[in-house]
Amino acid sequence: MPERPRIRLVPLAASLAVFALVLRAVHALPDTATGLSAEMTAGAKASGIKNVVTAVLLDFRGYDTLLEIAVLMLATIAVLSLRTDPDALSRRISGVAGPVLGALTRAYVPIMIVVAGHLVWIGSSGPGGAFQGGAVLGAAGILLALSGFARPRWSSGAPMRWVLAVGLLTFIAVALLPLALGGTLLQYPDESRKSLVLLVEILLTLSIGASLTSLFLASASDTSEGERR
Amino acid sequence: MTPLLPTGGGSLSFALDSVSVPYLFLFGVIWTVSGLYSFVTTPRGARRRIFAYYLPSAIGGVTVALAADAISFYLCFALMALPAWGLITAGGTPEGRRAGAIYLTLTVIGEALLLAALALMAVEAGGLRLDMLVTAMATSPVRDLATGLLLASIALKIGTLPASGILPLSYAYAPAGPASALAGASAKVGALAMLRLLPAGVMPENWAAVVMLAGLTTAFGAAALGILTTTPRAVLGYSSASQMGLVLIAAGAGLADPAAVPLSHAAIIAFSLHHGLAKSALVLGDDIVARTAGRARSLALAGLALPALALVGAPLTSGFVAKYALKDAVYALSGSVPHAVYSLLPWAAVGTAGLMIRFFILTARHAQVAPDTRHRAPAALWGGILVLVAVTCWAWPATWNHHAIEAVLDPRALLTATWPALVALGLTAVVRQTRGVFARLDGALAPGDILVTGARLVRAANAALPSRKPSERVTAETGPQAGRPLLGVEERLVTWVTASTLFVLLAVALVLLATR
Amino acid sequence: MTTYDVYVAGGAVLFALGTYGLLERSHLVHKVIAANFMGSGIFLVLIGLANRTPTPEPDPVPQAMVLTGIVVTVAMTALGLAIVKRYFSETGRTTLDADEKPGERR
Amino acid sequence: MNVVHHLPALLVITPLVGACVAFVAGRRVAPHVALATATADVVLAVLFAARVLAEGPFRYRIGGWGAPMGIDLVADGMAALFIVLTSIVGLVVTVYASGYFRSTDPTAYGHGLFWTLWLFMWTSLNGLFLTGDVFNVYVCIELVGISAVALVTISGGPDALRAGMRYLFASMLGAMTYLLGVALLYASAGAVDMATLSERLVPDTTAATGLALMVAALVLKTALVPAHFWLPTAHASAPTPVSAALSALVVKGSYFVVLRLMLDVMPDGYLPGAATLLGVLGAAAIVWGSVQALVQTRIKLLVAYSTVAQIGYLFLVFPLARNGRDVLALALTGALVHATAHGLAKGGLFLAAGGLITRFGHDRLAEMRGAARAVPVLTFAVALSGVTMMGLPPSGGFAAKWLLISAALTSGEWWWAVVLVVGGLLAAAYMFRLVAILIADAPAETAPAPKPVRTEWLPLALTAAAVLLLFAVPLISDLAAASTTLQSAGVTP
Repeated sequence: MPERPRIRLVPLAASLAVFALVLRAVHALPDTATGLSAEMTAGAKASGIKNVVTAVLLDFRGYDTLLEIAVLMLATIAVLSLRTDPDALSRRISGVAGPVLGALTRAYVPIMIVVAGHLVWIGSSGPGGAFQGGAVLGAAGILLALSGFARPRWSSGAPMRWVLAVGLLTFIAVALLPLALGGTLLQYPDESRKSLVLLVEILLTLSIGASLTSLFLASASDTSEGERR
Repeated sequence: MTPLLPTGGGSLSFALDSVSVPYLFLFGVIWTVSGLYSFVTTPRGARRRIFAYYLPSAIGGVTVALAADAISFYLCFALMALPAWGLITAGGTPEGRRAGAIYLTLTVIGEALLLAALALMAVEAGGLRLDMLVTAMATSPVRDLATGLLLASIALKIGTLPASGILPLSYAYAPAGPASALAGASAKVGALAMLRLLPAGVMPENWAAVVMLAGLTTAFGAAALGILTTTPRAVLGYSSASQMGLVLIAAGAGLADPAAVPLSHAAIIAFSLHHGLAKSALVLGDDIVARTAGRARSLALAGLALPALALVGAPLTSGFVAKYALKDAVYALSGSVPHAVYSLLPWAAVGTAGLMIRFFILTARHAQVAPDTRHRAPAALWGGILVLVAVTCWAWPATWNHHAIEAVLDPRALLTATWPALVALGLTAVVRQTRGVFARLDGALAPGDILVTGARLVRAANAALPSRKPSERVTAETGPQAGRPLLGVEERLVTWVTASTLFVLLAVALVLLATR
Repeated sequence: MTTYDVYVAGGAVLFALGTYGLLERSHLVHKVIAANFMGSGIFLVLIGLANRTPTPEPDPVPQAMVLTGIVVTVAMTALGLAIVKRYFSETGRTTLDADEKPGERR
Repeated sequence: MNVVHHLPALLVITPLVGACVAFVAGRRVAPHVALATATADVVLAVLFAARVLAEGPFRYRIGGWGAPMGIDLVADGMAALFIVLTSIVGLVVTVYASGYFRSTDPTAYGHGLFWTLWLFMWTSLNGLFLTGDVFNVYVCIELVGISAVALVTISGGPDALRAGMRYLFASMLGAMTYLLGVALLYASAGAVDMATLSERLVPDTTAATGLALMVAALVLKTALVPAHFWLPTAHASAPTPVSAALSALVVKGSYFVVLRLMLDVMPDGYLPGAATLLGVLGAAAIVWGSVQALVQTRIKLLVAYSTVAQIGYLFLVFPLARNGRDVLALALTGALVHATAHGLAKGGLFLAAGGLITRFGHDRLAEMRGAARAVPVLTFAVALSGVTMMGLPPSGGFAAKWLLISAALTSGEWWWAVVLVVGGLLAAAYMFRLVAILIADAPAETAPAPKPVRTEWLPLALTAAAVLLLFAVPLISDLAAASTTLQSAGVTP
């Protein structure tokens, strides 16, 4: 149904009002504010994680990140629950793609995996981390599936479900570990903080990559349905 | 944390005091006898349905006498009143349904008024016990409001004009057993509420005068309405409304004058006992008459005379006792309104006598249903009630029957108690002679009078409301007629653009209010 | 007026544009994109405001919020698109029906 | 490791682990995983409430950092009450669902993913009730939103998809508005921890704008009139156990945060006018929701609009809260009792409505006349839920209304009491209409019971619990007294 371009005045006025109110609110702020940066920077120094943002994400506010992983996994599962025909895409992509795409995929995927690993590794000191790595890994997964190296239906098979869940499950296990040692949830012991964070990051990368791949493949799977109508 | 909190099980407190005893006796007897009567007269298959409503109603109806705090009073009040709807509609007739709907509407409104009154009083009193509530009202700034709400709620319960139709509606369509319980006990809960909740002896004179006049108007008005109806039970219903008007007079007598309070309360109790038992006996007797033939029928009609005469206040009946108690209460007051009420009271008995004559004519006239083979048990139950009607008020260990006992052999008093009945008989004779004039009025009124008319109007108004899209599927689905325009408004309100814009405007409004 | 004010003002513009789109555009994919506009607007505001610290390093907390927010928005977007797609494949429509009654069953 | 010390964390982690395990284990094992998780959660919830009652409010410092750096969970009476309510309704919904989702078609009902999604929703609700951090609230309400939308669309029909999409867009709009509010609030006050915020808040435009936006967003998620537009369709098109969970629990989640923001975070009278506006909208919701419930022709829509109306009562607490501690205590207890009673009764009512729909094969009220003969248990459950909706004693609905009316009259703002009384009358009207249809003297054409009959007793159990809730009012009142709102001393981080 083609939409005729039109402006509705009331929604427009409402949006403009929101704009004006936000500007007014921001304008009322003082020019400088420290927020929590001082505490956070000091805390990060103490904890040994050089990148403060990573320290905030995985340590100080690790609980947010735990639930955020849950959000991503939940969305993936929600999208999986909406598939009509899980095998539609698999039927369309039946064999390995032609020589060029095959060769390129063979060349790129290992590089992407290395890049993903690198992004995770440098996350502790600079920009990077599980999400960035996971995104690259997810792209690799999609590439593998579309070029026929991996069957798209695998995206919802039992092994894939394990991969999807392993990051969150590991994160939970690591979060619960301190409880046995007398701490609270996510209170990493100081001596093993770095290695635990790294372990979580690596497995999270895997799960995030799997999630993104699954999100793509699950919603791509029944394209033919809509086109048929 | 706060005394206003219903503290769970502990907040439901019950107590036995001088007010509970007569009401516990009355409600206990009536709900038990009527229950047994229903049991023996209801076919086995229909019992489950009747008793599903009867039992909760009976539990509420009996325990309300014991309720000692606002929450348990409200609980029992509601528990008695609401399931009664199922008893009224038990017949499954359209009239019964309509009666049930009107009854339910008025009852729920009455409940809401009572809740508001109780909450108002509890907040003032800072507690929930009924005696605290009444005491606190004496000096409270919201005294008038709370009293007004209470009186409105009670008026709906006891059928004060213009709501007098509620009683005939609730008696006319229920099976005889439950109807007898409703006739004997339901409106008396209103009397109990007068005793338990109305401020005593602290209100301005005007309040007392207005309440007494309302009672007097109802006493006469309901009698006039009742004479125009054509079913025996509807006549009884209007008679109840009329008699409860007298109880309202008694309650009014106690509102302003502290000296009259004991007399007023005595009169309410006496009237409740007398009228509850007598009315219950009349409803059952009507059913007995319908079940019998020949000599048994004559015997039953003779038996019916006892409660009927009691209502009229004939000498040696319980009505004689109750009327004395009422007169004593009104007599204790000074002022023009009490005097007027006092002098008009005997004339109310003329109305009652007229109603009773009408009831007899209708009962004797109405067709006999197939004789019940098990009519011995119903008859025995009825006989038990008749004995109680005859004895209770005279034998009750209280002070309110002393005056009547003293007067029982005084010829002047006997004459006073008899002439209204004679006048009514005379009037009846006149009416029967000139049938032509009154024939048209006979049956001019359906049970429920203006309430039924009101319900019809509401229905008609609903049907007349313009509908947005007559062809809409809603019509076929028998959606409520009035619903269509409302559904249409909502339909437009929840379209995405409208609704989400409304939300953003709401957010803007909140921000503006917050940063004012 | 600093550079960061531009970020904040730009963020507010994006947010308002997104709001308008989510409210008014009837194509479902437009709505999903509009919601992403709103998200990006907030992220810009957060980044802008994070730089009001007196030190050269910006406040890490809003940055962490942005990272979390992005992931959550991605999740929401994915679900939104999946539902739009399934809805299209079931009904062949790309708009919410304003003229149909809520909750009607066939 | 002493479990008792970690109850707040475990209440979130347990259903989360359950969700992951249910997902990995697959469709056949998942129902058992869910049942086990639900049982465990009930035990944890009861232990948690007992601990809060015994020791008063406490904070659980995740990561050991403590606010304002880290995220604290706030364990108080209010949270405990909602968590116990969630666990009870949750357990019943889980058992009901194990009878409901019995399909042999592998693609039906979201490929058996209901259990995972449901446990995610449970996680997020517990998280929402426990969190003491306004940004963490954002993550939690997104979890609630996504799981709720996915559960609505799980049956996959066009109606469910359309309803789910409206719900999703409403969720997005709400979440974005909320997040913008958090951004502004943090910019002004420099904290996201609620207790810290309540100390640092200054009445400047930025913070007030932020908080107002957050409250507005939560009002949308709670479906207060006029932002109720997404609720009736979403709640009516979802599969029955989902409808029950959405109406009984999910709207309470965002409402709970409004309580926290309005009563805990903001100092007295911080947002002038906002509290009044919320009260007015609450009153409007009571009237408009009831009127709409009265005219609906489909049973689930009737029940959903009843939810719209009942939500209104919850918002009357805000204008009343400004009248001193005594009134606040009365009103807050009233609102909490109401939330509990409504959760139980509406959960039961939706399950009963679902049972009726299953037996009749449609949801048209007019054609359900005389249902009582075929399904007496469900009819009785509906009638019992009516008792609490109308506010008759000894139901929780009565206790709640009594407390709110008392609060209104004590404060002198009697007009809220009028609203409450009128609301009771309207509720009586729509519930009687429903009951009258069911017990009408007409032959009902129902299919023979295709489901295990045990599912018919579950709604009855829930509504009966709501009717007897008056006897639990002392407990709820103790929990309210153990909330940070009423314990001025309990808000230090």
